[in-house]
Amino acid sequence: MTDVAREFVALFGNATFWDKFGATTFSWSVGLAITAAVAVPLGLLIGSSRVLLESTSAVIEFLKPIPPIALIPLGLLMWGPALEMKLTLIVFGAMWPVLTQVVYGIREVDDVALSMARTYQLGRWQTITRIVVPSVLPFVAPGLRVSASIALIIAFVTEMVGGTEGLGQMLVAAQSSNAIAQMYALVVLTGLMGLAVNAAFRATEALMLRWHPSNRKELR
Amino acid sequence: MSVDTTSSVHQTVTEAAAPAPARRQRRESDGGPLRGRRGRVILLRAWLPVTVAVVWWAASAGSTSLYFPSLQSITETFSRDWFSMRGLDDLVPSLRNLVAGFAIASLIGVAGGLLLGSSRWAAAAAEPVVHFLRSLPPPVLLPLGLILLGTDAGMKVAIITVGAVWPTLLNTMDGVRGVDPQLRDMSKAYGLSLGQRVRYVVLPAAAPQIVAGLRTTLQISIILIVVSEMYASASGIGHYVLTAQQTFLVTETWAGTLLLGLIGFLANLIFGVGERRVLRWQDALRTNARNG
Amino acid sequence: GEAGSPTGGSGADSTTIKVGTLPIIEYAPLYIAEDQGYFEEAGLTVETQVMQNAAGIVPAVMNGQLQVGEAATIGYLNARAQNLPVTGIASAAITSKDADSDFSGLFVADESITSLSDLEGKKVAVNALKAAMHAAAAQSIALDGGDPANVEFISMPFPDMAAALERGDVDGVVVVEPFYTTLEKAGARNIGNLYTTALPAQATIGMFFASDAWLKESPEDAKKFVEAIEKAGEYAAENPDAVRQVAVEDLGMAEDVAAGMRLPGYGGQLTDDHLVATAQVMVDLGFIPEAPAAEGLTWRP
Amino acid sequence: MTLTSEPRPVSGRPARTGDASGTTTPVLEVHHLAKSYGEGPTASSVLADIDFTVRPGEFVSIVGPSGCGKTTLLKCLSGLLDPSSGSVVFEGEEIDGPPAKMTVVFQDYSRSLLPWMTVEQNIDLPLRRKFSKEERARFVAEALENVGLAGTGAKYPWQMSGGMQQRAAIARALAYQPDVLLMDEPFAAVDAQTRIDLEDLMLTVQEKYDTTVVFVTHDIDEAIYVASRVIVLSGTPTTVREVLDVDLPRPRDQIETKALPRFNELRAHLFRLIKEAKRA
Amino acid sequence: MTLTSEPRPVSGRPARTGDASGTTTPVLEVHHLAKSYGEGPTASSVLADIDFTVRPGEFVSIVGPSGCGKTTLLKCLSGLLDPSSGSVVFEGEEIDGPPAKMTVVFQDYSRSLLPWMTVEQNIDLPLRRKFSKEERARFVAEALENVGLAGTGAKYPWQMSGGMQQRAAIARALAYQPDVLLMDEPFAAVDAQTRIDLEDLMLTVQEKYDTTVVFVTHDIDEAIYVASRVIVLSGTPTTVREVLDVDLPRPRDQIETKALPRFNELRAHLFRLIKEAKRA
Ligand SMILES: Nc1ncnc2c1ncn2[C@@H]1O[C@H](COP(=O)(O)OP(=O)(O)OP(=O)(O)O)[C@@H](O)[C@H]1O
Ligand SMILES: Nc1ncnc2c1ncn2[C@@H]1O[C@H](COP(=O)(O)OP(=O)(O)OP(=O)(O)O)[C@@H](O)[C@H]1O
Ligand SMILES: [Mg+2]
Ligand SMILES: [Mg+2]
Repeated sequence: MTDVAREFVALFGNATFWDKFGATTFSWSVGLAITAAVAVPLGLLIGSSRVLLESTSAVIEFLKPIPPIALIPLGLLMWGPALEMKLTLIVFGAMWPVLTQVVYGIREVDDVALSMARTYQLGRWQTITRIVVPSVLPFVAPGLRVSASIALIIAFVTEMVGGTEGLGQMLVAAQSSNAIAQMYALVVLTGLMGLAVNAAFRATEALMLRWHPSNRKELR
Repeated sequence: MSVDTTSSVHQTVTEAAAPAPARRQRRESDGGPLRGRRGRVILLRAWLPVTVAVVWWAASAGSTSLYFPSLQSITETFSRDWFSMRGLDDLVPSLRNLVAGFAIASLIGVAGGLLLGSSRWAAAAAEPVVHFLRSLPPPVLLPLGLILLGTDAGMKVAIITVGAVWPTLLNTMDGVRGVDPQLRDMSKAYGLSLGQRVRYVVLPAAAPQIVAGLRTTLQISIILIVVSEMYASASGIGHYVLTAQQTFLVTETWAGTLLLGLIGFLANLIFGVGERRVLRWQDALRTNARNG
Repeated sequence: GEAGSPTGGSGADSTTIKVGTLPIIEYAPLYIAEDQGYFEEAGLTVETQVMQNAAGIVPAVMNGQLQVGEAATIGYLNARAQNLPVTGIASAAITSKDADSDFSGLFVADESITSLSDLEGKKVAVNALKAAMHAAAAQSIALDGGDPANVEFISMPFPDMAAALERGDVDGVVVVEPFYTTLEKAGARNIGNLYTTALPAQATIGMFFASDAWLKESPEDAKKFVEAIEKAGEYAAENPDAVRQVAVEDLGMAEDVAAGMRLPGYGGQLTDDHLVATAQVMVDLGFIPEAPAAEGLTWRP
Repeated sequence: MTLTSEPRPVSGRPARTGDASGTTTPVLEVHHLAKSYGEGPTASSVLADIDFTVRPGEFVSIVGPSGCGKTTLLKCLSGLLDPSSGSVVFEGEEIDGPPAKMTVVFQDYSRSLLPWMTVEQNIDLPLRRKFSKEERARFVAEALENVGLAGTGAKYPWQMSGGMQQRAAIARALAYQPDVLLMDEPFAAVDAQTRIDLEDLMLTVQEKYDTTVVFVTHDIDEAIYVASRVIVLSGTPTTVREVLDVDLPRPRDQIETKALPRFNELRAHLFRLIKEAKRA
Repeated sequence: MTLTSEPRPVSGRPARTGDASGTTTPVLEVHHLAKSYGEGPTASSVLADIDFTVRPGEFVSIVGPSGCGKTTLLKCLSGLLDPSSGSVVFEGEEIDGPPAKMTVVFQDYSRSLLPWMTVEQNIDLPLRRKFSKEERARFVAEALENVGLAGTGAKYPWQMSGGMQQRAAIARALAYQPDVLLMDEPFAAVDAQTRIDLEDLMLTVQEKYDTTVVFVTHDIDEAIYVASRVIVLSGTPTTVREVLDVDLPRPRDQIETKALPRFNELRAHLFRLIKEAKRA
């Protein structure tokens, strides 16, 4: 235990660590941003058209359970141990929770609000941005939080198995050289990274979902 | 009716701005005989997968690419390896672990989400642990699992559970917190018991969000079959896929991946049946709002 | 060199070679070639990419992002058995000089297990199935008169083996250094030194390979690389301390562990004979249905 | 409430001992009640200093301009909201959460019905802890009948019109048979004739079961017609502007009572009060 | 609507050419309108056969028992619901989706306001496509002022009382400046004085901008006071029971108009009709 703590502290004085940490954090955040940018509009598109939803459901359900880890060799073959491969796998693995949540969230849009939009001629764009998106946000939020940890996990695993730059490589090295304390220090670090991101999400949510019952000030 | 309701509820959104004639047309054709409608739904669902399969088959025919074998050889390997006794040996333990892991994850997710969603104290105390744990990569948790739980099936179920519980937990938590304050007031004013509140008010109100979480839990459970069999396994779908990968048996890797996709597809079909039952009122409400 | 990125002289005419590496002591010659300036002398800049196993390195080499990869001989032969377009170019490590200095071992806790053949009907953990350690253990059991088919092999990461053995989850564990020393200290018993038992003397256990395309395209670079590595191999064979230094500086091993551990052998060229013999072991064990064609398993400058 | 003799069959509550205007202990006492929303500098004070009491079996109307805090007051009375200061005492004990013997008909009726249950199930749900299955079936049917919804029990709330939903919410409260019933603009969405019928229904129920009713309404005629006292709020921050004793004879009758000159006097007075309250 | 001359400043609509009772082309025609909910054997017929027309600039009240189908009718008029048979013609064209020049104040006001926007933003939203930024700011402020919500624009809907929410929904519709305004029990949740003010506001708006208003209400006095005609529905399945011409002089005045003997006649007549309709 104290060994782990010591190793943990030692990490911060280690220049290589900061390189790898930077690489992991970078690919993770970029990957997550792409995930959101892809999955939310895609979910809105699919979720708001019955034809699209029915047509794509089989293919999506088929793709969802494919473990990104099984795709690493293919990714390596196509891109090598490069950032593109890592980002592709992150997006592939992390987009499903957001997509699923958006599709479900669309059902929750209040029909009185939609009628209102129609009578006031809000148009498709306004209807989507002003009514559908805010209604769906409470669904997107947990989806994104799940995706964030999945993205972190995939980043780590592609680094471990696929040799892309990052903390995962350090973990492999620690594992194979029996540096157990360092290994667990890295594990603790991933957990803390997840914790930090969650805090960031909470803060953003509290801001963006101020109106939502879950964030309204306790009335009692 | 029941066939298309899951998705047709979304119609309203497009309708909000859809050109009117299209709407009119749809309504008229809706009036057709049930058989025709069901046929169309099946057609709608099948055209894309069938197209993908055909295109894949054609494009990969006679493939000499080492990592992209022809679909034909993949399906041959698939039927060789999965339609056999040995296939059963791999399939049965994996599916058993999947079902057990998913079931436990669902229960813990919903129960834990209810608790964390309804009590600020519980949430404040438990959330840091939750978010810490859910960020740990399962391949890293695996060794911990080995140390704590040994090498038997229990460990694999535990890996699936621990990895897949989070979407349901987070969604239930958020869903419970988002219950209309008016409904909370009503439950208090009528002195509903805790059990009644949970069973008749909170759970149904949070159901759409819980169900969405369960879908993702299901997806992750299937993925975790593979991860859980990374170590301490001598059989199972994950073992098959990983060993094939390690020994460059590309066609087998594809066949295993195909199987995972199929399991996901079938599991979601089953899930959809249960979901329609749970959310029947919501479906009816939405359909009703649309057709008026 | 600094862990993970031994970048050498960067003269204007230097060629860059990217190597997919496994962070284990078998591949010390790579770091030594860097440390001793052999790469620089040859006008090469070598960059490394740490990966977990051959399954990842092979496609990356085929793709051309990496020019050279490291793999256990068994891993390489697995790839060749599937006709993947890669060819061995140099030996990294060979079996240790003798059984006593062998850096691989099979440890048990149970008093009643005294020989490898006693493991029949038991459960044995290896780091990966159908990989080097699995093959070495199975072959050693067979040579001891046991039937490896009656041994249940399961995969498990090295760091967890000691605990699993102690708890009785498994009856035997197959390890290499530095886990060897750890287990020894923990009081487990070694009942067989595997590589020296299973394989002929001086057999290559870890090697470098490259894609056929690159070998055809840049045979000159490949030649320089192979020569530098072979030179480093000789150096490693003669200077075990240099190897221990790599273990500490490049692999991040603790100094006391590195100082006391057994080492594999180094030096020599990669030869078809050794690979064919190993391939035969794999066929015997049923890991692959038939041996890959003998010719073309290795590339010579 | 403890001085009584003859128990009533259904909810086991004692029959009334005296007239509503008698000297029995109050069932509800509101002492210096104040309530503001929000905290710190952004807090907005809604109720300033409210004092009144309600005697058992009394029918009290509350009127006041829109947004003055009637709903807030009702929520404080029912223990759904904690007052910022002051207290609400129910049957001698300070309130801290909704008492079992009290219930509320919410202003936002459409959102207080559970959309996943039929109307029948909605009404039945709170009865499960109190009554046997047969009793429940009878009470549900009776309540639906009373509010003019007989035969629609199998509908979901969202299959009903606004007025029907509101009546379903009333039916739920009636079937629950509370000792104290708080109603927040309960007839706002029904037509004139139904409103009249429901007013009379409330009078009957109150008479028969001796229920204490606190009734928020915007309809001045209604406020006077049903009540024994009318509490007029003015604000904001809101205080009790006047408590009007409705000294009209009982039983009340829609035609006769409203034709009384005294009714018109009260009406005119109340109207003036509200007009002033709104201007304030 | 095309015969006109003098364009109006704000929404560019032509000024009225004649009196509401004149012979201009109708703005809304309802032909044999029928509507049932559900399909097949479970279908329930709500509207049976509705026929009426509304002339430009007219103020029409619709009354009828709770649940008879007023909201359903309004939704058909606005193109939100497709009729089961028959048609609704707006400015000469069969309606098929909500026309741009028309809007609706929904009965379920609390759900028609978006909880993630402040009241101001809610009102502003539909104006974005029509007006410049400055105009919008002015219209929003004016509309809030008109419904007595000046100064509360920065609140979220869920921070407001029921009546305030309802007024916010009205303000949104007014700021939108439609040619035709359909209102579904728009004053149900406000106090008597505010109601009076809003009735007069509607009359002013209608007069000033020549807006056509179709107005569902349960308040019989109100139905007569604001309207030029009252359509009485009876049901179910619902038909038009009577169309009552309100031959009261304009401008109307809360005291004077309601004191007219004719007002009382109309009132009594209407009351009887509704009573009968309910019994039916
Ligand atoms: N979505 C729906 N599905 C099925 N039936 C419905 C639906 N909406 C309304 N109805 C039925 O149609 C009838 C008329 O409803 P509507 O809302 O139009 O009445 P209303 O005249 O507006 O009543 P109120 O004055 O109470 O608002 C009611 O009997 C109701 O049960
Ligand atoms: N959740 C809240 N947060 C902040 N302010 C609120 C909240 N609820 C109500 N208010 C404010 O408190 C005041 C009183 O609201 P309340 O709902 O009690 O009024 P009311 O008398 O019931 O009005 P109405 O007759 O329109 O229903 C209003 O000014 C409103 O803006
Ligand atoms: Mg109120
Ligand atoms: Mg209505």
